[in-house]
Amino acid sequence: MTETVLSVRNMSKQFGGIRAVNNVSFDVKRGEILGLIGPNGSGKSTLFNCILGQLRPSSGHCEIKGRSTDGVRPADLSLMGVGRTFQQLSVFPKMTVLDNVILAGQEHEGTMLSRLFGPSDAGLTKKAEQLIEFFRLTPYRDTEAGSLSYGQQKLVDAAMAFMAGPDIVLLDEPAGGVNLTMLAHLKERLMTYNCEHGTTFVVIEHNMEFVMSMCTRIIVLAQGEVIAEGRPEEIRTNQTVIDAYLGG
Amino acid sequence: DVKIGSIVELSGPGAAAGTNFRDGVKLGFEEVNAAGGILGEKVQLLEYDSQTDPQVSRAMVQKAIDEGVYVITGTVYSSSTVVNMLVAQQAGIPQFTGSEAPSITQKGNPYIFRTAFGSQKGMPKVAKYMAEEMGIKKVAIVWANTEFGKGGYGAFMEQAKIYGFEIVADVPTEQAQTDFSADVLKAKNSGADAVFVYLTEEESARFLREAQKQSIGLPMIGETTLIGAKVIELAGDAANGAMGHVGLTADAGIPAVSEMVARFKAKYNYTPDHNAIKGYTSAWTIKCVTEMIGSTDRQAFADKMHGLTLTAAECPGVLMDTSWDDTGEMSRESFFVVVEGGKQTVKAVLPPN
Amino acid sequence: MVEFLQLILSGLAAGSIYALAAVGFTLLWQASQTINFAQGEFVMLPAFFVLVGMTVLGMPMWPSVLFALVLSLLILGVMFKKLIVEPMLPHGTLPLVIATIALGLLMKESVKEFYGATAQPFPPVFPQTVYNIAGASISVQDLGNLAVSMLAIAGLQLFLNRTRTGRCMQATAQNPAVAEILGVNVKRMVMYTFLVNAALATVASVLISPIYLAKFSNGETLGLVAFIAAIVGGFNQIRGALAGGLLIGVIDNLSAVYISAAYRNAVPLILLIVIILVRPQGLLGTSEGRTV
Amino acid sequence: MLELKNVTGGYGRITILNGTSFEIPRASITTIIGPNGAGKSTVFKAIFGLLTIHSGQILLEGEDVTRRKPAEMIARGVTYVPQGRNVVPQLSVFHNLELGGITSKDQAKVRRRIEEVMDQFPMLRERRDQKAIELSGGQQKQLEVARALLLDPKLLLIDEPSIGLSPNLVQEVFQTLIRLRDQGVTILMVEQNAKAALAVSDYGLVLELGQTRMHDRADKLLADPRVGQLFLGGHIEDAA
Amino acid sequence: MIPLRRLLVGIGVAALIVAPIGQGNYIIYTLSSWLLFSIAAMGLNLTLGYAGQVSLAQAGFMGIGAYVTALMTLAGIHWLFAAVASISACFLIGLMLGYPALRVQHHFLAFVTLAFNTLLFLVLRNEEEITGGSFGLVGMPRPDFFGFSTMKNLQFYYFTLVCFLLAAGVMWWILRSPWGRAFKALRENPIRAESLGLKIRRQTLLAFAFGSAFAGLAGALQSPLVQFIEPSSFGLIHSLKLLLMVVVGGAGYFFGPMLGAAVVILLPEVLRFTEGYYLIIYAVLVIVLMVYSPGGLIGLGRKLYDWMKPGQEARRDIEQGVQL
Ligand SMILES: Nc1ncnc2c1ncn2[C@@H]1O[C@H](COP(=O)(O)OP(=O)(O)OP(=O)(O)O)[C@@H](O)[C@H]1O
Ligand SMILES: Nc1ncnc2c1ncn2[C@@H]1O[C@H](COP(=O)(O)OP(=O)(O)OP(=O)(O)O)[C@@H](O)[C@H]1O
Ligand SMILES: [Mg+2]
Ligand SMILES: [Mg+2]
Repeated sequence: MTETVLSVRNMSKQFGGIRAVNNVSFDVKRGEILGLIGPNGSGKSTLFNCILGQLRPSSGHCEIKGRSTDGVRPADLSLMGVGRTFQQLSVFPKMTVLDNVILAGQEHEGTMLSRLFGPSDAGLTKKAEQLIEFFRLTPYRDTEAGSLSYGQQKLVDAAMAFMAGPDIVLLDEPAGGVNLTMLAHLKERLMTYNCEHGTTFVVIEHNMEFVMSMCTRIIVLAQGEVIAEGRPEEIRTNQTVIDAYLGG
Repeated sequence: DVKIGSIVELSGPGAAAGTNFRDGVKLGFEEVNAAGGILGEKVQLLEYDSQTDPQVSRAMVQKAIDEGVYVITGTVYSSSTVVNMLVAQQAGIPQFTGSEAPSITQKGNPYIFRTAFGSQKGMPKVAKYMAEEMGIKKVAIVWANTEFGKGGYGAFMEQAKIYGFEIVADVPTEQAQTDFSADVLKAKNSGADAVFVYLTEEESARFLREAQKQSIGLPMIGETTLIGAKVIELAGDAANGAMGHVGLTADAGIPAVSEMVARFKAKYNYTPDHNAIKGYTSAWTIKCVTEMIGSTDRQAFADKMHGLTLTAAECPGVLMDTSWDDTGEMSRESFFVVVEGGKQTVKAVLPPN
Repeated sequence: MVEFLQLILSGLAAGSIYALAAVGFTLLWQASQTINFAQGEFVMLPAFFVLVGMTVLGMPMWPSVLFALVLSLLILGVMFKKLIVEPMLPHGTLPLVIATIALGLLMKESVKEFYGATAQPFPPVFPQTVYNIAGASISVQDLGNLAVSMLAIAGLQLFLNRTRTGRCMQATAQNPAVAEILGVNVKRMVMYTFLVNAALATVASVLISPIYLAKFSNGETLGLVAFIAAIVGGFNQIRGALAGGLLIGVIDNLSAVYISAAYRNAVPLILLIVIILVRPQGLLGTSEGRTV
Repeated sequence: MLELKNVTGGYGRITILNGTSFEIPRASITTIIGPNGAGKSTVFKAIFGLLTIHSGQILLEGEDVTRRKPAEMIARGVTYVPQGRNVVPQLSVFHNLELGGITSKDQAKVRRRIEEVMDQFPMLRERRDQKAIELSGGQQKQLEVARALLLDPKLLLIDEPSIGLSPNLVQEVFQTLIRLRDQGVTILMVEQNAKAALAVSDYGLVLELGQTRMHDRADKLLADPRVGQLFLGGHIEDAA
Repeated sequence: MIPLRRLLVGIGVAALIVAPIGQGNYIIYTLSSWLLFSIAAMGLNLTLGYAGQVSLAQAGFMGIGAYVTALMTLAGIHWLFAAVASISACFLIGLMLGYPALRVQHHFLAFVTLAFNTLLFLVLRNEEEITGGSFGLVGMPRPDFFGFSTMKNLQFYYFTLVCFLLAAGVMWWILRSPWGRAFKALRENPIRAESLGLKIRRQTLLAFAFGSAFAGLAGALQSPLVQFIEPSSFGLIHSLKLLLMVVVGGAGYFFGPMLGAAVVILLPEVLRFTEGYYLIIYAVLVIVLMVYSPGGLIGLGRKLYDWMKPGQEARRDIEQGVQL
């Protein structure tokens, strides 16, 4: 259980004069739940986007499950078993909740041609319905996702990240706007996946209770650099982190 | 009633030509009706819009036939006529087209008749005049790269071979082109003795203005479309000095034509071009020829038309003596004119060929 | 060399006209995120208002131009905004694009039905004097057009970027919901945009028509060229329209002589495709920023 | 200050608010909590004139303002910070701020206030001329909150300000709200971060299925076992 | 499909079969043209309505199909092979035209495709040796199938109808397979779609390729129907016309394009009594339709249906209650 699934080496990203991510390196082992925290604008989302191929890093590189991700398209990463969510709401607004969730799984089943010629649904609908039920969205199954409330859309987003049964999931603020009860629920699901399937999670979150209670390890970014790393209790008491991020 | 179908370009790029033709036809039949109709029956004109689209024109001809028309007038754009004349031919309906592309009368269709020369008739007259009267050797040719322009271009090039013109610049232009500076420049710098211009009216006007601006200093020779009244109106004094060959023109100085033009202007409030005159004469031709054969028999009509010479004396509406050969091609006298002081001046009357 | 100079001068002259037509596109895009497929017709129409003023109402030229301006503001500005754009803004771009296509058709056909299908001569605004520069000719008219389009574009650029109203217009275009919440009078901003566009179209029309001649179908070609110019220059910068317009004008002339007259229309199109592929924001445009 | 009487309304044919009623006093902070999809944001839209209201009344300082346009609500001193991201993407940070004061007659004062909020959120000053779209999620939220503070509103409607903000900034925002309240501003806030929000609030309000279920002093709600249970699972009815 | 809808489709097909019986040539010809434009519009609906990729080159693809078919049938090759070649050519060129779509979206894409359409026109016009230039090609034969001739208009109509039904079937199949969902995802949020494993490049290209292939089939039918083709029949204006068909009918609805094609083709006929004004009226109608119903005619139908159903609905979660 000590295999490295994600390894980031000297990753930097510049936008014009702004160094959003500055020489960041870290490793994530299988089965970890890694928290990524830091003040606003410290480069967390940018780091995710560089890792996942949405942005091209200015320098540095990264390996997932031993494969370099240089130039790999986001779709291929997803097919390699890397799931993610975005910080901003990102559902398919004019598609039903069910279609949203099924879509998250369908590209992982069969081939391009079999998806056209043999539309057996490979249990996708059932699985999607279960996830929808789990996130308490059943009444909205056939509603257009764009007309859900903020928190509900966040939940659809989370459901989509689980649909394909990924090995490693990168979540960008999954808790934002989610009701506390549902949040507990989400946490439970994360932990179950983590225990049962050994799924690795990297979570960006500003909700400290959520992060502290769940993560096995936390990395703190500030101005694009790693300023601290350690177990939750270490981070909670780290003075640099308190000054830069947690506040009084 | 006698039903006549008018299928022309009332919308799309051909609308200007089509509307002129249609209005000519309308004016013609109104006068025919006022003069007692055809064989005592009123003419009912069914109008169709081909949208300058061959496919639609075909449908419209089909429709006119389904509605039982006696004769069809139109279309003006050759690309449409080539298609829809097949339908009319199948149904045995005589058709008066305003198109000038040579190929139309060369297909052996016994029901198609022209209302103006095909360019293969006009070009020899111009070329002959250029070679023999003007002594031109090197020619720059500016032409519209459309089916209209290409027809004229082909016919001119054939004559150029015959008369041994050297083509020093060959400049195709686009439909509705507005900027002619490059084209004028090319013609100007080509070392030609004269520029042969085969464009539609508006483009001709723009060309003439640009030529004036760049002081081209070469004679510009063309067809009706270079020196017609419309062009003169649009190009203003830039048109002075342009010359060319015209078939039936409003400015030919023939009283019958001038009177018709005056009536047209009074009714439609604009100056008709040669398309309107084509339409007008076709209306009267239909009346006169039908009354000659004494019945509205389409086959007899078509047969009668072949080899017919209709004089202005027996049928004033044709405005000038006109003959059709057995391909439906027509011929009559025409003119070589120069624009002077904003007016067409006839330099020579060219005999029918 | 003279030939080359002539081509450049003529190209710039033609290009300034394209720029005037193109600036309307960029304006509408920047200030209402609308693509107006009827822009060419917008430039075609005011010339006929002038002609109506002169021939039907018997007014002299300049009062007729004023008359045309007022009519354009009413029809192309107020009516277009109230009857078409405003009710359709919430529906997204596609229906609006279709509506503007239909509107273009409507304007074209109306002019044809009510004024006539043939081209009309149009009185020149500038004297017809032609200057000779090192063997190449350029007319006062060309210089005037160039000057007017540069002024119009510079003025507009300043207005949009340097005034609060200009920025409110941009805010309205980029995020109408937020603009409304902040108390921007969204409807009024959209109205300003369309009034400015209508005024620009009138200016363009009056400058263009002496050269193009007034004809119902002028909008077709002009619209297309203006589109290309706007995109090549950069859709989200007003001054992009000027750069694009001039560039297209010059390239068109050069390619007619040095490449192939039959394919002269292809050159700007290829330029368009290349620009979109290598620099989608256009020559002077700026990138729209982060997407994730 | 603000009173909703039996408001029903919704989107298209679907009714979301089923007779929502509550009243909030002047110069107080009230926090609305409730599950996702309860209709909290919808209440804000109803007040601000962005929702089709079928029946009921909304009173602002005793005056009926039901179905008024947003512009009118702004004129009456109501400011609204919606959920999600709401910046003008291609305008600079400074110009976004300036838009916040666009309705003010006194532009000199707006300039002054811009300087003040930039002092409060130093990040904004650093990025004064950057396009808003280039900011990170939390930075955009800061911009939005700052923008809402420019005018001196009578009533501030603020929908989940904590989403995306780092903990120290959340505290900063809450403290600012308290200061505003002390200056006499009435604040209505939606928060999922209930404990922290109720701690700075005077009143709390629980919304469920578009209806007010509880409405009490914040400290009482915090102490209420039913509310505790609400966030640990179970139905309010069961708890009652 | 619910039985009611199945029944309606059945009735529709039956109506298409009896429609031309006893009608004049013109009506039959117009019906055939409607069917073939429906095929092209259906393709555009896939590209635009479902996959959200704006294409202003659909008429260009019809042109490619029409020219390929014309050249091959004039050379004596059977229509069937010519049609297959047309469809394949359009598929491949569509695939290529899709490449710009990978880089640009929305209006930029519209202009790339617009440029392509105009370029194609120039090539068709200038390469006279092959395409006949602006004179076009005339006299394409109508095909024979094992002794069944389609020379007469009525026969040709049934031949077109068969092609139409096949095309509609294929379209329906694509849309209800997972590909349909993938196309929609591409339209709604390509970035998210890609992060879920959807190869958006490939899917975009396919949206273009399939959409164009339908246009290829339409072109292959147009050649023998009109028996004359020339470059300007496939100009930009016709691409706009196809766009109009799709949107007026209802983009993103299966039956939208067919309805739209009917309106665009038949409305001039219906409005003919207004003489010169029909285009004006037509334009006004389109604008009014777009203003009131951006979902086109089908959207309008739905609106009316909704409007007639009275009253309010309860919120979705009211029955389930609060599940905390
Ligand atoms: N634009 C819309 N169209 C249709 N229904 C909507 C729309 N917006 C919200 N709804 C529905 O209204 C209900 C309430 O939504 P609202 O956004 O008010 O919830 P909320 O209480 O703010 O939730 P959250 O905590 O998730 O923000 C939800 O069930 C949602 O599905
Ligand atoms: N496209 C861009 N152009 C310019 N600057 C950018 C761009 N994208 C991000 N930045 C800058 O990079 C920095 C890091 O942004 P990022 O979104 O990664 O922050 P973050 O850690 O996710 O913050 P938050 O917690 O607020 O979401 C910020 O300062 C932001 O302004
Ligand atoms: Mg972030
Ligand atoms: Mg909400």
